[in-house]
Amino acid sequence: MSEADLRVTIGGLVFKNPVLTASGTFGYGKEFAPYVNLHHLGGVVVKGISLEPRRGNSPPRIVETAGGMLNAIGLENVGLDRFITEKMPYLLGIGTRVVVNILGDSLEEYQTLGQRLNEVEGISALEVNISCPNVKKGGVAFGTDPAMAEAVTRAVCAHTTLPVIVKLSPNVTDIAQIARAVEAGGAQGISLINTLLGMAIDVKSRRPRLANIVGGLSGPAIKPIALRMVWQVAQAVKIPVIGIGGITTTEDALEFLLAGATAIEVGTANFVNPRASQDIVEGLGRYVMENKLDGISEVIGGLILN
Amino acid sequence: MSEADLRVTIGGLVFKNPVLTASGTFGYGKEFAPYVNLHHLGGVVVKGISLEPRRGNSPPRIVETAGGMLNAIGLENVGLDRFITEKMPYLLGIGTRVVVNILGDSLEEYQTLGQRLNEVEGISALEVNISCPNVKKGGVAFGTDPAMAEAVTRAVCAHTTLPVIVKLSPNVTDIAQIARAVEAGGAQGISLINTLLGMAIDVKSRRPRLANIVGGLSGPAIKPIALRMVWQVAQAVKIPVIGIGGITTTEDALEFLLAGATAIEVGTANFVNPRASQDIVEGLGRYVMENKLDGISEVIGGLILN
Amino acid sequence: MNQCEEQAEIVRQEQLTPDIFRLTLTAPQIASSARPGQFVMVQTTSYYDPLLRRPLSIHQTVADEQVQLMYKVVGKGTRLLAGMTPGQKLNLTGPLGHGFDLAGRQAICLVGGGMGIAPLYFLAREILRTNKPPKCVVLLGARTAAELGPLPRDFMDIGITETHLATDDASLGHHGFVADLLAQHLNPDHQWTVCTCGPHPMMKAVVSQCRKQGWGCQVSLETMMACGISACLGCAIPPADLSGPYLHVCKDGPVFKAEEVAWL
Amino acid sequence: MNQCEEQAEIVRQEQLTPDIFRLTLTAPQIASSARPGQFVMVQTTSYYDPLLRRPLSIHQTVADEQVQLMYKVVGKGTRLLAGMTPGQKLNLTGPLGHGFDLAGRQAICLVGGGMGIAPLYFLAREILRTNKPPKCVVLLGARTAAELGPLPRDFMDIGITETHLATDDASLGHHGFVADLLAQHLNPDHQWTVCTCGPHPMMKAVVSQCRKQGWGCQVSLETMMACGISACLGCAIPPADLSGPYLHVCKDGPVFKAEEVAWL
Ligand SMILES: Cc1cc2nc3c(=O)[nH]c(=O)nc-3n(C[C@H](O)[C@H](O)[C@H](O)COP(=O)(O)OP(=O)(O)OC[C@H]3O[C@@H](n4cnc5c(N)ncnc54)[C@H](O)[C@@H]3O)c2cc1C
Ligand SMILES: Cc1cc2nc3c(=O)[nH]c(=O)nc-3n(C[C@H](O)[C@H](O)[C@H](O)COP(=O)(O)OP(=O)(O)OC[C@H]3O[C@@H](n4cnc5c(N)ncnc54)[C@H](O)[C@@H]3O)c2cc1C
Ligand SMILES: Cc1cc2nc3c(=O)[nH]c(=O)nc-3n(C[C@H](O)[C@H](O)[C@H](O)COP(=O)(O)O)c2cc1C
Ligand SMILES: Cc1cc2nc3c(=O)[nH]c(=O)nc-3n(C[C@H](O)[C@H](O)[C@H](O)COP(=O)(O)O)c2cc1C
Ligand code: FES
Ligand code: FES
Repeated sequence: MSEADLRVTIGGLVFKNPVLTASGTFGYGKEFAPYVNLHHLGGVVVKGISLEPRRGNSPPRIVETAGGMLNAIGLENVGLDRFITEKMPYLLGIGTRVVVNILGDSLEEYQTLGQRLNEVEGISALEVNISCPNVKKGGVAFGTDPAMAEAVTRAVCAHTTLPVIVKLSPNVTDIAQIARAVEAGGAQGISLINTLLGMAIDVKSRRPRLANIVGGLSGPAIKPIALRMVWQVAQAVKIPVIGIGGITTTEDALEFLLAGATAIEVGTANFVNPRASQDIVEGLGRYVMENKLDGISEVIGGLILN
Repeated sequence: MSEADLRVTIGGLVFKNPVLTASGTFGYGKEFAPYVNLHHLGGVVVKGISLEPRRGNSPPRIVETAGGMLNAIGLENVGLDRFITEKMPYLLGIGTRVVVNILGDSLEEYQTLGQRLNEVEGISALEVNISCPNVKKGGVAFGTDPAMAEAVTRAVCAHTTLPVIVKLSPNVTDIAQIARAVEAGGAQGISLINTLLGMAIDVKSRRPRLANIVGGLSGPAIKPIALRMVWQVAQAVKIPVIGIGGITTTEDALEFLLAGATAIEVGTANFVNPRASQDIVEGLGRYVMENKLDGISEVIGGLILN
Repeated sequence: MNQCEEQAEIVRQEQLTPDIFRLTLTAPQIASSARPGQFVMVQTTSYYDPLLRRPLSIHQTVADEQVQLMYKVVGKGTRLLAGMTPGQKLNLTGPLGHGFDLAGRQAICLVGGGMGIAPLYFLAREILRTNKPPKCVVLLGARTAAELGPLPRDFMDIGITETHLATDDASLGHHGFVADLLAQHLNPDHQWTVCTCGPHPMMKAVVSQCRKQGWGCQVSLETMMACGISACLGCAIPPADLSGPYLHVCKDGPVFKAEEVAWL
Repeated sequence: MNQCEEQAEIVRQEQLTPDIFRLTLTAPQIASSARPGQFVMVQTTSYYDPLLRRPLSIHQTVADEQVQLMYKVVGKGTRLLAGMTPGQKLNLTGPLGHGFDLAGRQAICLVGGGMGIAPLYFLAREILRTNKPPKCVVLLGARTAAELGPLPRDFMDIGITETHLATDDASLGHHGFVADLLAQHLNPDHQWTVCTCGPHPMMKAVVSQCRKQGWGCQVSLETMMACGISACLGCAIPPADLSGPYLHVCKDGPVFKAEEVAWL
């Protein structure tokens, strides 16, 4: 075989490689077309979509921190209708799997999103954001309580035939417990982590640096926490896990795969190096060839303990 | 007045300034004598002490991460007896307040530590570590459950007349809830955060980089999370809060004070710049003078929201 | 879509004032498609601190080959830039955003304050090259003469004879705000198009005068940016209609018509 | 307690091989109190990545004024060091740990592999200066000749005539392990003191031979270090008695008697 076999399977779907892009860090795909051959990626996860368009939070919305950044975008998005009419046509032609990240304020909204997107051509899977810490009524409650997390999973699964990946919040005491609840609710995959709740203060003005006061921490700074949680969740559930959090290099991706992730998502790194996702696809290919592996699946869960 | 008034009060004790050193990052004080005028500091918090000496975890115990480090020291310490006979004599002469960090595997151990240290001359306060994630039987259970956190606080308070500061674990869903429990248990102060549970994998060997598999993340990387939690806790309780997590510069310290901390502890920064704690004392002094404040207490909780 | 990522080699690093530098880079792809008002995102280090790229306006392109940036050292990223030397490589993405729109204008006035002058030089050169307008006035402001460094001369050298200056400390030109110069130097009989870039209060004052006079005004805005390519939605600013959807500086700007944005 | 923090100015940066460098710094406080086998913690950047200081052995002190470090570029920190130029400042803490103990020794043999040779040069010079032992043999090993660079010559130049070499690829000296040279060059009739620093397997082989011969052996060990000053307890290694309290390389070492530590 002259090319590395990077295929992985999640929810019955074969992804050509385990490298996806994280919601909210890759726009609707098109923004990265000048930098990345989108069809080289395993998949694109689009910015979180709600039923109605959202304005998002007041600026300032972002601030850099040591090895990371805080964001309080507040889930600004074009809403379901415009997503379908304005964004999907382009996504249909990118030559890789499209995963739609969804968010809602109520079980009903999640249900409706599952139902409506079920009928849209070109969508491979849904990623259910139960974790975004930015919107007061939103994700937090669902993502931090096992019963609610299970309920929202069940609600979406009941209304769609698409594979459902549930994306977890790291702001919890016991991530494995939430993961098991979501698995019980019928999820076909689990992705984690979303951002960690953080804060920064401008000493000169004595004000928070984000208008929203708090925001979500992402980037290399959080990688150790994300990796630990992915490892815990991979041991706790049988469904595939997608690792997210600070992944910037091929080595980072391999760490998550070794810890038990079937795939990974590249987030903040896209801002630093817009080619990051493609670089990692190529790096994994080289790794498989150099180590004479049958395929990348040999790496998954390959952590040696003792 | 020609010198800045940096005094703060915790548990009825006046500290000459709000800059302490974090447990486990400053040895038993003496190690930093070549670099810092110890009597310039607000206080020294010593490495966590248990009833019996502890060997700690197998090496490797530390690994650097982006903007931070993971440690799995495993609470290695000389034990109570040797602490009293070998370490206290030096600490008696350092000219600043000595806070003893304690840890135990059971309520009884915490009680005994409180009782025994009560009789030792030269100790200003106890800091109760209910949060260290490194030892399996240890802190985790106490620090992540409000009822247990309250119980251990009550146990220590009942057996000592020293002011009791309880140090919280950040690996929880609702830090304010734990803080309120600890306040209800009788704590005279709360310090936070201890380290965040993390992990790192060596891709070449496919093994965890720490023999203990997981370890505690500290350093600038965690500062945004720590600051958010300190802000939440300062709003949730009436007792003084001590901010910890990634504090490296005077600006960092001011952020925590503005968020509501009465004092701060410098941790990992001591490794990077052994003079960090003293530099911050001097920086706060300049800040008070330059801004013509009556004292540093004017800064505490001075965050402006709107 | 002419955006690209380019590994640009540093040709020259000039220190114009104690904290203002001009960096010349070989970046033919960006140089050949950049328009005045556009910017690049510069990766200042291969380490993780500082993590994000830094937005810098294109100060000038040279012969479709080189890109010039002018920057002030204000923090970590710009300090790293200032330490770089010819021969080193810098990763740029660009050209980004959309620039000034000058199709068919007659009387043009450029108003720059501090580092806001950076993109105006590129604009002035383009104007002279393409529009040859009957009038082109440049008004430059700074806190003190030293901050302007060689800039006033640069504008005059390319043929902007009407270059007027203002400094807060009277060390050069008018003693006071650069916005004051509008009334002094722009003949109200003309229908001016004013292009401005600089500190927010300065631009606000310029916009307010243009509104009074009924002149067209284009403003180049700054915000914190994580991506620069419309992916993070971090660079939101409120629209003139305060309740409408946010504008995004990296995509809808950085140059806006003054009437599109809120002036709070 | 002679430890201190010193803002050291770079005097010279020499590239000995493609990835091995020698850095000379003005650091009089450290230079005047350092002993062979001690190390410094070097702050490689003022940014937060890489965050921690890096431990490097003292390769040589010059006239109680300068400190020389020899290092191999293996990662982020050493890469930053290699980019530094004379005139720049580097923050050092040191001298740290305790070094080799050579009081009253007769026949001394130094065995170095790879970068482990760095501290041995300081040691060799000290031996010649103070002990003037009847015998002093130096055995140096590396994967290939290029890795040794000018080191063999450096030892011979100071008067260690008995300098023997081994390379894994036979490009210089003995074809094989440096530990093999012990049997070849050390007369078993003498009571040797062997001081060794290098890769773990090499030191293990040296220790095993010394044990067989009943020779004293001192080893210089490496671990990950956060503080270097006995505060973090990160640099633990198991003691010979596996169940006893851990030893700490930065304080109890980096030089240990071979029989103090476990050889797993
Ligand atoms: C479209 C655009 C074009 C720009 N063009 C130029 C230019 O040509 N020349 C030039 O010198 N500068 C320009 N800037 C500003 C420049 O991006 C910042 O000065 C730079 O990013 C600061 O980086 P730093 O790491 O040195 O400072 P940091 O350490 O990041 O910050 C130092 C201080 O500057 C503030 N700051 C940082 N970034 C920004 C920002 N984007 N907007 C407002 N405040 C900020 C921080 O809050 C902090 O107080 C431009 C900004 C934008 C958005
Ligand atoms: C007491 C002591 C003295 C030393 N003296 C010298 C010397 O004189 N010359 C020299 O070249 N090197 C010496 N070293 C090793 C040197 O400290 C490391 O090579 C250096 O810290 C690597 O930093 P880096 O940022 O370049 O690499 P990193 O990016 O941190 O790491 C690169 C690789 O090296 C490994 N590594 C990093 N630090 C260490 C360490 N301390 N021990 C073992 N493996 C490590 C990492 O796990 C990684 O695989 C010494 C180490 C110690 C403890
Ligand atoms: C600017 C920004 C916007 C984000 N928006 C979303 C979102 O809409 N939905 C979501 O599930 N996660 C969102 N995230 C979280 C990321 O998808 C990812 O989980 C997180 O950033 C951690 O990964 P990273 O460290 O690689 O960035 C966003 C992150 C950032 C930085
Ligand atoms: C090497 C190391 C050892 C530590 N040991 C202890 C300890 O014994 N007891 C304790 O309560 N906290 C301990 N901590 C946690 C610190 O006191 C502090 O809470 C944490 O590191 C966060 O602060 P920082 O980011 O400033 O380091 C340790 C931290 C480090 C890095
Ligand atoms: S900077 Fe990311 S969308 Fe504008
Ligand atoms: S390196 Fe910190 S105790 Fe040795």
